[in-house]
Amino acid sequence: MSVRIVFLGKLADLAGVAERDLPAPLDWQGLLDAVPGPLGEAVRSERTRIAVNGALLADKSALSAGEGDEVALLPPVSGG
Amino acid sequence: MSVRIVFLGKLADLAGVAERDLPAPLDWQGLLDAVPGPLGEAVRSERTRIAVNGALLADKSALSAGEGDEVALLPPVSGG
Amino acid sequence: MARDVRLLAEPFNPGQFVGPFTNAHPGLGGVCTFVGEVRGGEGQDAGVEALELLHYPPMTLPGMEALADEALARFDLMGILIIHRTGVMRVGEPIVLVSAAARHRRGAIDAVDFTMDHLKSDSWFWKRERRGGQWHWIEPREQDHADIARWG
Amino acid sequence: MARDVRLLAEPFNPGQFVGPFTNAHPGLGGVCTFVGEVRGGEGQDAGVEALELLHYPPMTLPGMEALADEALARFDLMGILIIHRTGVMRVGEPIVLVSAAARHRRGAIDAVDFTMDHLKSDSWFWKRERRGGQWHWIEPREQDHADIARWG
Repeated sequence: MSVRIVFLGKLADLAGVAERDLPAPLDWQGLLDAVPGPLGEAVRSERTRIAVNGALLADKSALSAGEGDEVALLPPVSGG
Repeated sequence: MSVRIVFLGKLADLAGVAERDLPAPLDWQGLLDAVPGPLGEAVRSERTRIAVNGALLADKSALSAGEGDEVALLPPVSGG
Repeated sequence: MARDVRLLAEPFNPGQFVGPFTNAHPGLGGVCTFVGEVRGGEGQDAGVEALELLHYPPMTLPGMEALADEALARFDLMGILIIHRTGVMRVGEPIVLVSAAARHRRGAIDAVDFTMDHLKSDSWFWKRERRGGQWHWIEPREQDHADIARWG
Repeated sequence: MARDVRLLAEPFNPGQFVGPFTNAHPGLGGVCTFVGEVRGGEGQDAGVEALELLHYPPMTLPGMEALADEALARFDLMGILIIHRTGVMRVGEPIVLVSAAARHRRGAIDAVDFTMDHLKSDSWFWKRERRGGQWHWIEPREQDHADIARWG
């Protein structure tokens, strides 16, 4: 079992994949360690939100995901 | 030849007819003389407008219709 | 086809007009449409059996055409469609349809809002409704003046 | 049927949804509908070959349903219909449809305006467009924030 990371929008381009599994448990520092370079910068951006199992985190640095959780990395939506 | 008077909306009920011919030429006093009672009151009301051949009069007391003209008496529209 | 304004004496299906209107404006970003129907069933509308809309041909359609031109000048539109019924209608029948096509949604939505307010308050229609077999004229509403005042 | 919210992965014909939605609300006074299409042809849209809309299933549809509930609570509606495309679309294809049915036109028009502003700015969709065979992500626009701010 592990944590499923889902990259949305252009984050998927930066990651080179749409999804990736990381070992559980996973916290904010663990996530950053797993996404170096431009992808890491995009994840750190204050405009990128994080949701766990479909629920937005108010403070993404409080990320705490366990086995079987799905962590979505959400860049700004495109608007209209 | 004469002037055709067209009664719109509830003015047609008050007049008992939708249209009526009056002798030409016709001015404001001539029109009032031809529409006594409640119909006359409605025609005098500041909310009733008059058009000659489809063109609204800014001042209905300036009515001056000749042979073949059509004079429309327009009560307030019903709105929405 | 920038302007299409019609008075119809018979029932109509809004989709028959909105589809071709949309297709006539390739490259558009959006179409906003309002369809008004004869309301029935509740409160002040309970017991309405029919509605009759009377118009004055020398002025009603020309007035609607002038309103369409005003909307085209005021908003950034590709086209506008205005259809209004006349005659006797039953509850549930469409009375009025306004569609505006534009490259951006704000213009289309605002144009429909503007045109409906002015159609309702400024156009040469007189309405009466039948209740219990009797026809009653519908008087102007204060709300109509407030609606028009929104547009300055 | 007060709320009907759908994500569609295939092209749709707006009339197929608006007709039944209208008929499902007897007694209504009006229906306002906005249909947004993939814009093409001019200015910044020249050369667009296709648009792709990506979504995130655990959040996109639930977010649209919450928006529909907010519109129902805020305006005096009988019902609301929201349809949004996902996937690859070509110029001229409908992307989004919002219909609101109400007893009075103001509520229907305002609800469509509100819902479109929030769908565009707040919903979980990511767009990219293809020009010259290359896909480009579409960034948020300042205008979207201004649109949302209108609703206080």
